[in-house]
Amino acid sequence: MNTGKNKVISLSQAIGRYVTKNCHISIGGFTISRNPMAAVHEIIRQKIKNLHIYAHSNGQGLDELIGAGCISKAEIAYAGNGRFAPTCICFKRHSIENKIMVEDYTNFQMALRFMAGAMGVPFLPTYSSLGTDIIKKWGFNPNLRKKDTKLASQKAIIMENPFARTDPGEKVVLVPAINPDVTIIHAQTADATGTTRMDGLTFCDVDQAKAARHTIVTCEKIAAPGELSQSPQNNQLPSFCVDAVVHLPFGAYPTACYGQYDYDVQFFNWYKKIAADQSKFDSFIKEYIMSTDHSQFIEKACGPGISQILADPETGYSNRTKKK
Amino acid sequence: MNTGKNKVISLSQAIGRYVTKNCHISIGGFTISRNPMAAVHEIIRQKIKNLHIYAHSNGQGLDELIGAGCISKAEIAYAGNGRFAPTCICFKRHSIENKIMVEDYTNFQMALRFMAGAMGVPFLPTYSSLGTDIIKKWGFNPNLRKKDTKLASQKAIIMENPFARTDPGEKVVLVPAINPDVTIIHAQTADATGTTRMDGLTFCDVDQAKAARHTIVTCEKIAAPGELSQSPQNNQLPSFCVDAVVHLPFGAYPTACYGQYDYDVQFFNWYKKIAADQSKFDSFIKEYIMSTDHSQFIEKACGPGISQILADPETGYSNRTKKK
Amino acid sequence: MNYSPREIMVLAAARQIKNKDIVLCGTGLSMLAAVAAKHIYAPESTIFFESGAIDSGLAELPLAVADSRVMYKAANFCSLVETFSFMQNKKTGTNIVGIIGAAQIDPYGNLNSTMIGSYDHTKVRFAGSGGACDLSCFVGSNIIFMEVTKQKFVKKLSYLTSPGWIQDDTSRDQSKIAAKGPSIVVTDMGIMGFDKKSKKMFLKEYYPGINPEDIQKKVGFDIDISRAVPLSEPKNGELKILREKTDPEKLILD
Amino acid sequence: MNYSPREIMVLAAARQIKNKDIVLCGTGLSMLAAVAAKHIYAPESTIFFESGAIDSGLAELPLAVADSRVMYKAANFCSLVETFSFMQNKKTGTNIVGIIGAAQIDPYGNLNSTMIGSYDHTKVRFAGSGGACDLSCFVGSNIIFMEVTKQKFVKKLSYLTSPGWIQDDTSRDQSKIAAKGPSIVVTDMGIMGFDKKSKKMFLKEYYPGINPEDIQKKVGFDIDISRAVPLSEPKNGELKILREKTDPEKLILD
Repeated sequence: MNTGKNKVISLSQAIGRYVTKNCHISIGGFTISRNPMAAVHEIIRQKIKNLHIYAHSNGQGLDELIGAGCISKAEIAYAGNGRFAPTCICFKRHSIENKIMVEDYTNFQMALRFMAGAMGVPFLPTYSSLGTDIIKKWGFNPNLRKKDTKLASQKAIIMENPFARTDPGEKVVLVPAINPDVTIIHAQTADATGTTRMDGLTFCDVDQAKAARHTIVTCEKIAAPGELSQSPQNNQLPSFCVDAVVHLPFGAYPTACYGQYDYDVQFFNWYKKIAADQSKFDSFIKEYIMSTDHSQFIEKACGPGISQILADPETGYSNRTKKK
Repeated sequence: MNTGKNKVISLSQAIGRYVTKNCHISIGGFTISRNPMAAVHEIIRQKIKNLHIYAHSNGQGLDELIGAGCISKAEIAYAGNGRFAPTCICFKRHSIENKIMVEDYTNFQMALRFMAGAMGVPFLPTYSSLGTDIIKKWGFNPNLRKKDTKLASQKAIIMENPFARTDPGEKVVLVPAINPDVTIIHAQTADATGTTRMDGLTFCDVDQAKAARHTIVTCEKIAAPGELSQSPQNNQLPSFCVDAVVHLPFGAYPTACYGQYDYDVQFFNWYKKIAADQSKFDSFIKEYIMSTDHSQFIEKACGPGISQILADPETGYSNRTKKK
Repeated sequence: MNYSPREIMVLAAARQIKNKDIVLCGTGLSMLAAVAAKHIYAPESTIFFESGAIDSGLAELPLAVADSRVMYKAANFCSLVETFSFMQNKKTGTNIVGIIGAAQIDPYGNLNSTMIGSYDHTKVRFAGSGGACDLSCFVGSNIIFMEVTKQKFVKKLSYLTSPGWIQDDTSRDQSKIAAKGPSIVVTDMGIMGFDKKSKKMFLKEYYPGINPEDIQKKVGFDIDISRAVPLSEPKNGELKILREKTDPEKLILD
Repeated sequence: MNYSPREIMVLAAARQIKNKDIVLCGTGLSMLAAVAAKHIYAPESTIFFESGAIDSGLAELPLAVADSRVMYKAANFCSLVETFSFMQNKKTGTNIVGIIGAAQIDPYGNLNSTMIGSYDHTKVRFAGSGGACDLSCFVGSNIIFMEVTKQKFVKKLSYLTSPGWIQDDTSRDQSKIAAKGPSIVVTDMGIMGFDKKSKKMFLKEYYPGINPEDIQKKVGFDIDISRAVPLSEPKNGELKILREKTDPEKLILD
């Protein structure tokens, strides 16, 4: 935990300091919205491998990390990108080719697991997944779980509700807490102390940040000291939950950042073809990521198209219908 | 659950319809802040008795309901009113005189119990209260809990963490869910459909409302249709969580309503003396509550003093220092 | 007025929605059905996106549940835990209706949206449960929304992601799943229900111009078509609203 | 410069706070201590009210933790669950220091803020745990803040609301309480610590003009005063800031 009052550092410093080989990580966002893509690209750039990722529905960030060979294990609920990829493309190929190990949960269960981590408890209960293969089939077998003490000792546990007035009581499923080594989220605004404000839906980002041992916030804008205290109800993370703040305009590109810019439809349509072929994907990584920094990447991948995706201040997205 | 689109009714209708004898209730707010006092007074006015109340730290609302003899059982974490009453005064006397049964929990535990109710699970885990009398001493004994099936079957249960890698594992405390028959909260704003916005701290109000079978929202202001959709991030309750909306300016008086008015120091200083003597308290109830409606109560209890407690729009409270 | 299989499918699902319903939907056709219901049959129903937006303005069609378009003029934003808690909570859960798709369905309405093969030797991989399993466990009478093909309607699933009626009328009880199983499968050829006793899928209604026996041929298990009745054509007014109000840019209907 | 017992007590507690600390405090003297610490000793410490406000502007002194005065210009608002989760969560919990009062304390620093008598025949009733038990379970090295009287410092509690060291150096472990016990008791006469081995309270420091034996006389159990050293007088600068910046209206100090 960084308790200093100026946490602003560069992207390469933040990733280099907190994301190391074999780390367990989680990233914020949901499918094509507010993934911390610049940070994802920096992980790829720094060639950090053998990462374990926890995700509910991280589309694009998850897929690029997998495609670039950074991920060895994934605990997920959903790997899709809406209309652009019913199933994330690299994820699909790497699953079939056994290049990643996958453990499946439901969206609620992953959300509860992050919340358990945030709350500091070892598990939370739910009725979800009783009678399904999500309970029965384990991606990480008991032996692996025994050896690797960073994994939860069991995928999930069915127990009887001890408060039930019937015997036998109803059953509940306990899902184990997640405490990632690092969580990276992309927010619209943060200040130098780490106080963070997201606009629009926050998904699971708040619990993911609280659950992690270290949290990196990349943001569109750094607020002046005290500025965020004008409306505390809109700030989701207190300073003491955040270890590093990185100023990164367009840090979620090509995914959307509500109120700032939209997802880039052209990029996603292009990515679909690239991702379907590993050699094309490798060239993409080499040319677009490894030989650029963040602003060069934006320039190369979007260029003047950036004006097309800027958000309309009224709606928070780039108005398709107005542009016709 | 009321799924209609116009839920605005009168205070007496709302209380008469949802709060009945023997009901299990909870009220929003915290000590001297945003208690639904007008609704509390209406419960007293309608002479609804033998209520079971769940509270974390409801100061004034709890104390008046107890003083007026409406409560038979209370599950609480804290009954105090800050500087005005380290221990709530009627609560103290009625406890000693065995007029109410009390079950003690911690603040976190009561908050978790409401959250469990909101989440639809039978319990939530915590490490709080291990080794204390909060676990060992039960206000409602096992026999009573067996007979009265509206009570939780046990006060709390200690279990071993089934995910622990040591044997025996660490212990956790499971606290049982609360699903009140009715929760009443006071908000700054709601619209006719029930969408509700609280300004300032929300305490446990959101979970209390979600956990209840019926929720009544009293509010300072009714918003126009669609108005609250201008900033969804500031709305805490969706319409389908709310059964009745009651328009009640000064509905939290004498407690504070952030951004609208402050708590009334003069009232609280006076109440301290009144509440210390049951016969004086009985006269207060008769004169100030039973023979008034809400606006007459405000007029009688505060009168022109109301201008003194109106909130400064900048700070959200009535500036003491400026008034000197 | 001509109409496409997608259009009649969307309208058939939309007709299932009632005014009191809170409709949990994904994007694509299932969202169109929810939006069409609001415009045509159930103006007081509430659309709730799994990503956490309630009663969104929907000035433009979103292309993913987390699209910024679901955030504009919503009534509420919820975290993921809050969203699914509304389903698990019985007070609100009883009014929620999910519209869910999947990669595969079996005769009891169980769904696979995870994978084909064995779990440690994946042959085909799909996106995973997302919220489908949660919805199927918490909410009674969901609407399942799928196109009829032999690959999709199968005798046995490789992976049971979301429970339907499992294997008979008592198995949800035995698995201690509180909510009821699915009520209906809306397809591009007709509507299937589940037999009250056996909980097996049967053909309830088929669209105009469709031969029930053709449905049987495209379903990979025996399906009772003896009780099936024809569904009438969509009305011009319904089609007009669907086309003009729910997807004027033809992003999904085409 | 003259000073009152309350003033030296507040300053003694304030001195315990370090820059990295997140101070969980109630209202009254414990809040003054937290505010004084920020003004004098630990400008980078963070004040966190149990009601959910973090780093409040505190333009005026609040009279209760839920006072609107804690909401003005706060950095964050938390729900109660979020607030206490920050304590239970080890990442944030290790930097939290609670300042807690109680109705009674025993030699091991266990606290009673619930009642006197037997639990079904209450003789005296207090407000209850509030967050004190939670803080005592989750957070190591809390500061306990109490005036010395025979009624308050007792051999045995009627009700153990908040665990101190329970009854020896192993009992927190045996009860599986992860965090350490309390570090210090700040009173109006001096500061008590807990013996490393026995975990019994001993007098560590006494204020100028106080006789350690007078403290023993006012404490309802044997307390080791042999190790006690005198504390120096508060500096004029400290008193000046305390009076002018933390409670200029003398709402609490008087």
